[in-house]
Amino acid sequence: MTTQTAPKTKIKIAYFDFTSCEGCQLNKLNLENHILDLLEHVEIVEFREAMDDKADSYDVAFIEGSISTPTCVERIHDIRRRAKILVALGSCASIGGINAMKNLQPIEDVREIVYGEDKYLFPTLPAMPLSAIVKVDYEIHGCPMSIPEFLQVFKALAMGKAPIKPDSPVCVECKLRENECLFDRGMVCLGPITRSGCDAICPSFGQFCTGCRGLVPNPNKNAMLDILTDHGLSLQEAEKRLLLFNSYQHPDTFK
Amino acid sequence: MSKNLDINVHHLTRVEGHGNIVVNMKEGRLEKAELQIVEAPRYFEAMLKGRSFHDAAIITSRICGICSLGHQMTSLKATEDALGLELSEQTILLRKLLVNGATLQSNVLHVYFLVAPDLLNAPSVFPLIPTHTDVILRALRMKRLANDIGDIVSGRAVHPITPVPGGFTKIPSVGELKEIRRRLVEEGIPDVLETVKTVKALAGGIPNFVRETEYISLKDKNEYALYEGDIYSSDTGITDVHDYRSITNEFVVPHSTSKHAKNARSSYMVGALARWNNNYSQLTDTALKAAEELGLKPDCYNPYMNSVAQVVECAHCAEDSIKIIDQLLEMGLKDEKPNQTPTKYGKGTGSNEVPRGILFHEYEYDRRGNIVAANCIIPTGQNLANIDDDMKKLVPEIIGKSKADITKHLEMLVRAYDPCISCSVHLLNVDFIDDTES
Amino acid sequence: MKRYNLLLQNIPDFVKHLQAQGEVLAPHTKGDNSFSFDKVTDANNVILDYNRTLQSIRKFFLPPTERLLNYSLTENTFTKVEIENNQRIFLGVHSYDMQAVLKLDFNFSDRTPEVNYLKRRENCTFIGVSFEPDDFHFSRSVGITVEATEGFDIFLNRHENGYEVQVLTERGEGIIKGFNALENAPELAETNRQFKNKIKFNHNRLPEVMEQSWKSPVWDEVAKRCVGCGTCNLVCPTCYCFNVVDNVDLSLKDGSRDRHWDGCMLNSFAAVAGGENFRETLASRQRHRIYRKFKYITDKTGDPWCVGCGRCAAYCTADISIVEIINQLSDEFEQNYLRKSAAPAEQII
Amino acid sequence: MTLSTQEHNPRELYYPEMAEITAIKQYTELEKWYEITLPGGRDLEHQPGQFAIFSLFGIGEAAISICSAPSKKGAFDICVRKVGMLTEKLHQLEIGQKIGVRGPFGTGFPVADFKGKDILIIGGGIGIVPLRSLINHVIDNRDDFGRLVILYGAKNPQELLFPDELQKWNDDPRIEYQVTVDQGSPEWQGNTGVITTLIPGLDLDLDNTIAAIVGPPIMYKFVLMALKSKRLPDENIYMSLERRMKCGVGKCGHCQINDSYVCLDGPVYHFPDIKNLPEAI
Ligand SMILES: Cc1cc2nc3c(=O)[nH]c(=O)nc-3n(C[C@H](O)[C@H](O)[C@H](O)COP(=O)(O)OP(=O)(O)OC[C@H]3O[C@@H](n4cnc5c(N)ncnc54)[C@H](O)[C@@H]3O)c2cc1C
Ligand code: SF4
Ligand code: SF4
Ligand code: SF4
Repeated sequence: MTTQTAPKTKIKIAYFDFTSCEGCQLNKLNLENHILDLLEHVEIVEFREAMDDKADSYDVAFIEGSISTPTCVERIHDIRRRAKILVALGSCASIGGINAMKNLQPIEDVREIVYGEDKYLFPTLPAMPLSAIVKVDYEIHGCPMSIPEFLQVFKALAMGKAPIKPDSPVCVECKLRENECLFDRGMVCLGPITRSGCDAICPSFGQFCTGCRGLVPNPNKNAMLDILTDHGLSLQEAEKRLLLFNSYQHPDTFK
Repeated sequence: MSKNLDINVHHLTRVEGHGNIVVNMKEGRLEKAELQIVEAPRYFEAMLKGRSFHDAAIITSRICGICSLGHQMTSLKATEDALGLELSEQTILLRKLLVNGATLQSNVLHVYFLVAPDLLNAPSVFPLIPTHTDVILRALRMKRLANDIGDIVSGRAVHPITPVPGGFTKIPSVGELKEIRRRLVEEGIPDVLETVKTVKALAGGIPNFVRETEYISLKDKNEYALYEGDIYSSDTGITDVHDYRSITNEFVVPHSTSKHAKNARSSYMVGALARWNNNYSQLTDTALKAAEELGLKPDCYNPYMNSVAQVVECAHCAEDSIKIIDQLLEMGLKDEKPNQTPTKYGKGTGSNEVPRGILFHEYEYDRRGNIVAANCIIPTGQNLANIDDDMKKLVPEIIGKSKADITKHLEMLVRAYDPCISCSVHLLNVDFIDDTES
Repeated sequence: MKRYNLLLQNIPDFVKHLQAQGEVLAPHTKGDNSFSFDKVTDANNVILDYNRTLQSIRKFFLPPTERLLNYSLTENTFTKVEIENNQRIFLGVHSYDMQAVLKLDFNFSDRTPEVNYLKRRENCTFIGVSFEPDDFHFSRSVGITVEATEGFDIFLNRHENGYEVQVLTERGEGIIKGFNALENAPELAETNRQFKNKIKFNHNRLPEVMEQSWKSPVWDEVAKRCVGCGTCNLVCPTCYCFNVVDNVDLSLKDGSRDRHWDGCMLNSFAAVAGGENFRETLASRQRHRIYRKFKYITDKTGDPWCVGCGRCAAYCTADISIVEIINQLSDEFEQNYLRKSAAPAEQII
Repeated sequence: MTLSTQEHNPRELYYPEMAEITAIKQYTELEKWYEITLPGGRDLEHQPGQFAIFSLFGIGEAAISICSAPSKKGAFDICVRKVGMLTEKLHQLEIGQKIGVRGPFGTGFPVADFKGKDILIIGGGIGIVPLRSLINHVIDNRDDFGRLVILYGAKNPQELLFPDELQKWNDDPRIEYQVTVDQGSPEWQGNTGVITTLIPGLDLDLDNTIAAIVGPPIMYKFVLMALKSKRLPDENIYMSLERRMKCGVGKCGHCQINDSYVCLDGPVYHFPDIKNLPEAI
């Protein structure tokens, strides 16, 4: 009997990168144990970091990095036109991530701090997630993108179904793993309002959640700030911690 | 011989980040030979301002996913220097183990997936999977092992989790370390030896090009310097890490979003070849044997040999990791908490050898432990001027070749440096501009 | 009932005696300040003196993630999953956690008895241990004393030099047989440990309080502080809601249908496709959580479905205390309903 | 204390039975009708209003109402709206392929108690699906019941389900059938307006009329108000509710409405039983 839910043909995929550390791509290359299995289901048609080829169209484009220059804007429109499904890979692409921290300061100051009087040589825009410019079909969160989530989305796409989008907070995964809560170890953690899907990897390794996967839908930010200040941060420090990866969502970023 | 040449490699592939190679020759006179860095600027120094010392390494590790461990280590060292945080011996050993793992990982990735296709005339590693399955599986196995060192000790090889100012948030278990040791002995070392054979077989494809330059790296009295040491220049000798600015002398050039650097000459080189030239005698025996096998000799002035030096370092890192694990097991692992109580506030500098060369971070902290000023100097940035100088010497030497050949030579040259463009902002592209009959 | 005396120094031997008869699960230290029930590998690591484990022993009957069935996508067939029911001895269980297991027994055998849970409950022996109530425990307020022995086969009641061993069932006798380092002991004086944390009203009045609390402002007040992290659900020993997801292997040939713990405090717990969310606000979710513990099942069984372990408060990231919520609702009830009917306060408490 | 579980008669609740798709019709862009045959043509033995849980391996499960009457033998029908993962994949299946079935679950309409009564069907959108089972039951046992009044509302004419049957209902002299759409189209000649606009004009024998209501969540409030103003007694009203559902057997907790489980106590509810449940409507 033929398979009803398994894929029938290889899907064509392409990888692109914008302003980012390329850690998500690398993280993907780090799928050593899985990479040959993955290649069973896909044909990689474009991937600048690993190969010379270029392609005209793709079933799925995986895109890493934020939009932060006028050239980025042109390129992402072009990719969107060629891609049936566009997936944002990692925090930079899905929520602006670390890059968006620069948006918190007036852009001229930022350029001055880094390039001094030569600042006018390099044009820059506020750092934005892809969704600020084009329609994004799915997002894989995390900095770097979480491998379990990548595999989950990848498998769903290969099977032609919509991936599940995790919308509960990291605390849930912490509880499923029976981790000691970091607040009980005197640390402060963003897990309560950060989107899960990473398997609570940071708390499981004793480090606080930095919020790299973005916030859950309808986060109770004020309650979170109260928690952080109750645990010793000043309000300013608490906000800064919250903004580490989530500056793009902050109302002050486009002053 | 064509008198006019115009090469323009836009967004060079198989390097990390975005860069263009632009070479422009008019009537036999080289007008331009440069690596343009077009990566979007990221402004990390500005982002760091006002952040807590807990966040500094979290942020700077995001400068680059490939060198994330290197940035993290350097950042932690700068913070610890500034805040006067003492480290335990265990912490230092675990960090050295991590640095070995990251170097091994990065060198394997570069040699197998980015350089090897050039030597085999393939556009990427993917077509090699069916034809060279064993080699690819070996490369994947080595990368997995190297990454597992990262996963076990630091929680995650990319953007590591557990290393924090003053120590680690979680210590690996004895069982995990023993398992890594077993794999290093049973797969790691044999795979490295096989790698040496593979690379030796391909070494004929490495261009023979020589240009003497200044080599800068860390140097330590006790060991092959990757994590600890002073700055050493083959021209000017030892300099204290705190005086790094006297060595790097950064300057902005219009064709690069990444700053350039120079010391005694118009340019200098950092990375595996610089480390080899400066510190080869401190490598492990297996590494030295590998070097001999591969024909890498001290004071090697061929930048293409950087990839070979990386292979030699793979042997060193694997062997040295076994030593470190033995030392840790002998000491007995302690469940230590990180030391995060500052004894002072002020300026601090950290330096580390990352796969692509020497890296510097410098921070200044206020009395609440928040950053007032920050500066990061990245290896690829330091190499850029040297790459331009290499191209200037190389192009006239190979001008008789076809344009495609010249382009390939240039691309290979840039790749040999294993440039990390995200680091330097994100870089690379060769632009040939050719308006001759050729 | 037989009583013996077990000296502290003989505990490791006692654990070894148990290990000879089955898998022993007991509290161990976890992290800096926490405890967890785990399989005993070294008798010396068992901790009998602990405040509470992060997760109760429900995790052994309703695992955090559990495979419901395996399937083949290529064949479009499934295979059943074997459910383990080997001999297990739970050592060092507190009375409230035992009560929670009895409650889950009810939930999983009521109306549609579920083999997955029930089979895992076979062949279990429970050895209880007393505890010193801390700031969060309030089991007394829901009718469970420290020394409550219901459900246990053996109960260890702590005294100065060791434990008074109460052998409560035949199974308990069987387990203890052959362990010689026990002394016969006279009955301990009634200990009846005191709780600092208390619900104001007798628990049998709480359904009545809840009856009047649907529109209470307390829900909104709590919702302001709550981040909706679901911790309170996920650590509660009487919570058992779950989600089911299909997971496939990377080969895309085989997979499994798995269930994992879920919680009614979480965003999409009551959301359906199309966007309707039947419990959209944190206030309505808080109310549902509390009603699950003190009204809905209670109306049917007569018992509170909270066992007073204090976990939801102890681990709440926002320091929200269930006892405070109940007491605020009770205060409100007292003011709005009882004062009016002028009933003397003593009768209520 | 070990539990002697045998006395509880524990059951394997989560294993589906593999059934075959034996017929498919596409009604609208989003809705498809399927005939499903259990192994050996065994009857599902459901009551009108009950549902089953359908599954595809690798995709998941979903609760779907049975829309054929129990009198249909050897197979049963469902009608599925494509809204997400499972329903989307289900729409791609073809005749002869197999899907997993668990059930039937939940309460049905107590048709035995309806004998001799007038039946008023009020279906909004996809709510007509579970009602079709009841309608067909009444049609198949026509003499057991009084009047059969069907009010059916949809967003627009293209979304009307069971088009062939609608025509039959319309033509059958013993069925009083009225249909309305929220938004008409140029070809549409019938009523436009929400379904509640059809209620005031009804002439009902109040004590002898049973109303069965199924529709989207917001419809209930308005229909109930309209029926209340007609003075139809609450005891004569039945409705079917929908909630998120993961197990279908009263364990997973998702479908709870206050203390009631839709999968066990519903989906068909007698209105008096839920009118005091604040979360119900
Ligand atoms: C008693 C009952 C009878 C139903 N009868 C029918 C019917 O006859 N025809 C029909 O087309 N639909 C019916 N539904 C709705 C149907 O169950 C959902 O549309 C379906 O679950 C969506 O699944 P999905 O995987 O395609 O959607 P997705 O969007 O991929 O999944 C939606 C998520 O919500 C969950 N969910 C659980 N219950 C529901 C629910 N009731 N509605 C929406 N999402 C839900 C799903 O499991 C999943 O997690 C009925 C629902 C119930 C409760
Ligand atoms: S450690 Fe962080 S993520 Fe984990 S439970 Fe505590 S607050 Fe939540
Ligand atoms: S644990 Fe606390 S903050 Fe989290 S959902 Fe429960 S009450 Fe809200
Ligand atoms: S509601 Fe809170 S106190 Fe009560 S049993 Fe659950 S976790 Fe324990």
